[in-house]
Amino acid sequence: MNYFVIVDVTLREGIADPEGATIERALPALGFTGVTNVHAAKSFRFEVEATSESAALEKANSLGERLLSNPVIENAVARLAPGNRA
Amino acid sequence: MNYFVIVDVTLREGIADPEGATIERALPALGFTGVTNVHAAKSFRFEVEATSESAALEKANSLGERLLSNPVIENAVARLAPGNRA
Amino acid sequence: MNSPVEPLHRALGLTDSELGDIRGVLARDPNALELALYGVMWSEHCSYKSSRIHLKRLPTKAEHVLVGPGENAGVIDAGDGIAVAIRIESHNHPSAIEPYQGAATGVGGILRDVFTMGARPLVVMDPLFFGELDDARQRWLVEGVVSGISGYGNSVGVPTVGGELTFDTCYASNPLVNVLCAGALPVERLVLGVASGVGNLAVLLGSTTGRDGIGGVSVLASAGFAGDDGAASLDDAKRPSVQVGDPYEEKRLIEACLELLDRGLVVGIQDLGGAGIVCATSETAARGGVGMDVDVSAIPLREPGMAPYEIMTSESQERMLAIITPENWSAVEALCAKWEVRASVIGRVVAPVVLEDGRSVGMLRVRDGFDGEVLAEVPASSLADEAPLYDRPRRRPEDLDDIRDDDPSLDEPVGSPNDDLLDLLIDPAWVYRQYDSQLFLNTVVGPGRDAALLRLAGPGLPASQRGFAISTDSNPRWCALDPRVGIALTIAESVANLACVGASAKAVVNCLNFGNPEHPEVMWQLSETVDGMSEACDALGLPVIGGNVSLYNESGGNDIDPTPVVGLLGIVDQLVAPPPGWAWRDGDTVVLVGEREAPGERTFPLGGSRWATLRGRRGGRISDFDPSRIVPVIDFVVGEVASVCAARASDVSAVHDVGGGGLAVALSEMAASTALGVLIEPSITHAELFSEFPGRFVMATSDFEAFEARAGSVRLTRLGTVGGGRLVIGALIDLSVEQIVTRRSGALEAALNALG
Amino acid sequence: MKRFGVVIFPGSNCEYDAALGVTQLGAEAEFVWHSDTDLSRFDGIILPGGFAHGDYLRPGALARFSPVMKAVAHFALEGGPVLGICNGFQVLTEAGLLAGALQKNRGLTFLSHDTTLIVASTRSVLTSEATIGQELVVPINHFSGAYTCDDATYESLVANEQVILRYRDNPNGSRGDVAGICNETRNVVGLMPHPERAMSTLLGSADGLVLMSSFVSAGIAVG
Ligand SMILES: Nc1ncnc2c1ncn2[C@@H]1O[C@H](COP(=O)(O)OP(=O)(O)O)[C@@H](O)[C@H]1O
Ligand SMILES: [Mg+2]
Repeated sequence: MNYFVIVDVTLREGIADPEGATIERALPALGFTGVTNVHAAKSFRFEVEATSESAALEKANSLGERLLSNPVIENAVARLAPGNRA
Repeated sequence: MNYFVIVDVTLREGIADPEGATIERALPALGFTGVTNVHAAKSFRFEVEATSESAALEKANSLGERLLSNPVIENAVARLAPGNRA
Repeated sequence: MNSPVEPLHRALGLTDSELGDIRGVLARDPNALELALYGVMWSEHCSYKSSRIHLKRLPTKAEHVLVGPGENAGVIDAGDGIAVAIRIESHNHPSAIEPYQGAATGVGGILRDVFTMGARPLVVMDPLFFGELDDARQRWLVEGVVSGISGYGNSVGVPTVGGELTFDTCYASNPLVNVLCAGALPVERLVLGVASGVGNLAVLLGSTTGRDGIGGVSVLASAGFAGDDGAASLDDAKRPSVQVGDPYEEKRLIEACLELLDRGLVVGIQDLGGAGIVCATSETAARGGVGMDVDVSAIPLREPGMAPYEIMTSESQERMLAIITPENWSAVEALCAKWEVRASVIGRVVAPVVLEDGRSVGMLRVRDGFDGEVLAEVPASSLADEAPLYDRPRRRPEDLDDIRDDDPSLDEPVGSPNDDLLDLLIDPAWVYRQYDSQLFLNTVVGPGRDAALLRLAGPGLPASQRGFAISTDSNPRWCALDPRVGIALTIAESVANLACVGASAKAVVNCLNFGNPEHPEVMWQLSETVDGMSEACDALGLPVIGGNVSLYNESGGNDIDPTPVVGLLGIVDQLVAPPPGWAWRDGDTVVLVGEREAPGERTFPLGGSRWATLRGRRGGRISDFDPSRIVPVIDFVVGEVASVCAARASDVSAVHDVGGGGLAVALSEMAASTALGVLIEPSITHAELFSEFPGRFVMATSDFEAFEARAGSVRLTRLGTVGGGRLVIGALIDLSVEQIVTRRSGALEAALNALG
Repeated sequence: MKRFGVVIFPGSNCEYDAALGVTQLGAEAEFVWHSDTDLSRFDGIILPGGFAHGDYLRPGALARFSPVMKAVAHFALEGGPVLGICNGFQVLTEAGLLAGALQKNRGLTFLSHDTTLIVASTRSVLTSEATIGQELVVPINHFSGAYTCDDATYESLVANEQVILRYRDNPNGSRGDVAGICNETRNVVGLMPHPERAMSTLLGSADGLVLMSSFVSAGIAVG
């Protein structure tokens, strides 16, 4: 069966996030106040063939760790797509 | 009050996604089979000051459309961070 | 919307009379698919229907021209068995909608034009035009466009070595993004986009075909923006036309195509640009006088459920069409597999059909399966070459005389010339720092100087000591006041730019960016421009070997100023040492080379100058074009600089042409590049400080007597001696070099970071 | 004559430049397609600049899985000199042959300009002929060149003299101004600047010669 999963790749604690910082700096000029702590992240959405939800998540987590993230600076966590749809 | 929100920026339907396609093409060689329909997306996580959840989401959605995405090729949708935490 | 249903042909951008022409060609009513094919192929963008009768007047011949206009790129013989291909194109409207992708796909498109000819793309240049930066949307456009060019060009691996950067309110709703590419090839590898050999196969290489860019040429490129805020309020219906570029696919496509050509595996090759498959198949068939059967079901799709008209007209990027013999198919397939490039047989070359009247006509047939149903059948040449040509009404703008009479040349200087000069200084480094300008180890002079200069070398080329130089130039301020003389002066300035790096000009390509051709004033500007370009090219002995026309650059009914952009290609015979550059040395004599005064009514015209425009004075007169005064000066400068490039001993330490901003800006730029100032001795008037007209150079020499002796009858004016930390010009200018450097290097970033 | 392998991944684009850098110094250069697995004929390996696999996902992330990378790892383990320039440096960090990671530049733009490098250690195959403190003008051309690593890694790099080149004026936000590093055995080196683009005064600078020449001299066959 096919499961739709999402792997979120975020920067590890303590690793600089120039993209988030740049956006945060630009906000006041664009009239956005009260927005802080901005972090940029990536996510990957795909369909995975597996026999169960947990097998699908396991496969996605392994893909996340081995390929989709660089463990030196990033964390990867898989979740099922809401409603199991793309 | 501060809410933790996530804005997911995905490519619109029908817009080419060379990154997703390239990753998908590479997978079999890495030993990952049964993974299809790969799409790359971005997400932005931040804290927003607002009087209610819905006001926070509205603010985040507006930021998503005006700054974090180009609506011509991308969709931006805000959601509350799980557990309302960063 | 509930307006009465629009007839299909009009929805496709065809007029009622064009529908009549199509009926005449086919001797029947076209079906919907056929109409769609004509809709894109007869669009202004593809057919040049408003401009073609004018473009015919351009001089295109010279002994060294191997391929002139009409092919994907112009090609000249550069010597030593090496040919250089060059082309320039616009990607204006797509960039207004999605600046990153619009600019990126502009780069991708122009590269394909060049490697289609068998040339390896070696350089890109990017003339850019935006509104003033005091507006957030303009800054978004600039950042998007520049990062799009950077993102695509760097990744695909072609250095971007120069361009132009113009800010003017007339582009606020309609920015211009032009992209030039030049490449080189061994002369014998030259190939043309021709289909021949009945039974040969048409192979589609590269990306899958999706719905992106459908109708791009007819919907986006061949109509203006209706709202006066340009693309900002563009209706959603036009938006699916945005294409996304994939430089990685393009890089593999370049390598695969060049290897196919090297190994002699293709008969002809053609890029897919505007109007996609229909354009490539009908053009190659028309050039070869043959027919072509295209199987829509054989085209690899990215999305399910695409209709034949979508497949035939999609502008999905990174695709090429190769014509090959059936025997070579397996070799082609294997080569493409190595580069991970998709290859599919989508068409067959077929014999022309002989009509009752004895004429033979190559038909483009769209079929569902090679032996399946014929979905469309039209003469290939009727699509490619036989769009109706329009001689649209032309009218000289009625207010032009009044505008010209409002001449700032005679204005009393107001305020402080020091401040004016500082306001004119801008270093585009923020732009070109984002471009890899050095790839292939050829770049001797990169962006930021008068012209780019490169070694004529590259993978697969015969050895040579030659160099090639490129300059892109435009001056919409001049052209608004007098399009005919304005473009002639622009070309002269471009030749002067090449001279600064020791190159003699060999060929011109142009991109004619104009407003709505249905406005008679715009057609007058276009026609005048073509005449001015012809006059200048004749006088300077330059062939025009290619170009592109971009019309409908308007929004809310307002046309942009006429913006013809030229790209000039020059050759240096021996390039073994770098040219002098701008860095003069302490104690050198600074000389103005060339006539001090402009020919014509005004000695020091300020009409169309950057100084006047900055003060909101947009009227006035520009200099006359007098090649007899310019040519000897340029010849002298080319000789002096080429001698340095050949590593011969020389007393010349610096050279720079007097361009935008006039003499004051030229001197400031030179001072900034060495941190050494100069005290200018002759008395210089306010108008002479800022007046702009070509044919003048600032040079520095360590031996003025020797320099003077070589100059012969070329007029020299001793300006002063290099030294100290200030630029002082009479009572008008007194600035520290430090101040000049700071203002110049920070101007663009300061404007881009401006709040609001 | 020494022979160097220049690895080409699809999307590499500085392979000719790297090869010219080697041949200019009298050695031979041969292109190695990324699917090759035998590097035994070479005295050294260069991973050139460019955008392997389009830099999609992350620079170097897909390239490190190419078959040739197993052979590169083996070559390195046997003591063979391996040089990663720009994208090649990114590939080596992704492959775990060098420590740390390269992030997007601080200013979030591609940067293409000359930088001044300061030689921080001469104990590497890239810097053996230079002198400590020597200043070299070498261009950078990258988007993701900000060197990053955790504190422990950084401290051990410094303690072991594995930081070989630093920027004088940090252009991209690299930790500790790091421009280039080597592995513990000093035969694998990576740097973001392009020494092969600084080997001729005609093109602006010849300061990269000392680096490329160190590397070429270090070449040894790894049987
Ligand atoms: N968009 C751009 N991209 C790359 N280089 C640019 C761009 N705009 C300007 N430059 C470079 O900056 C320098 C100055 O440009 P310009 O003012 O047009 O010079 P000139 O007046 O001599 O023609 C040139 O070397 C040009 O190539
Ligand atoms: Mg110019």
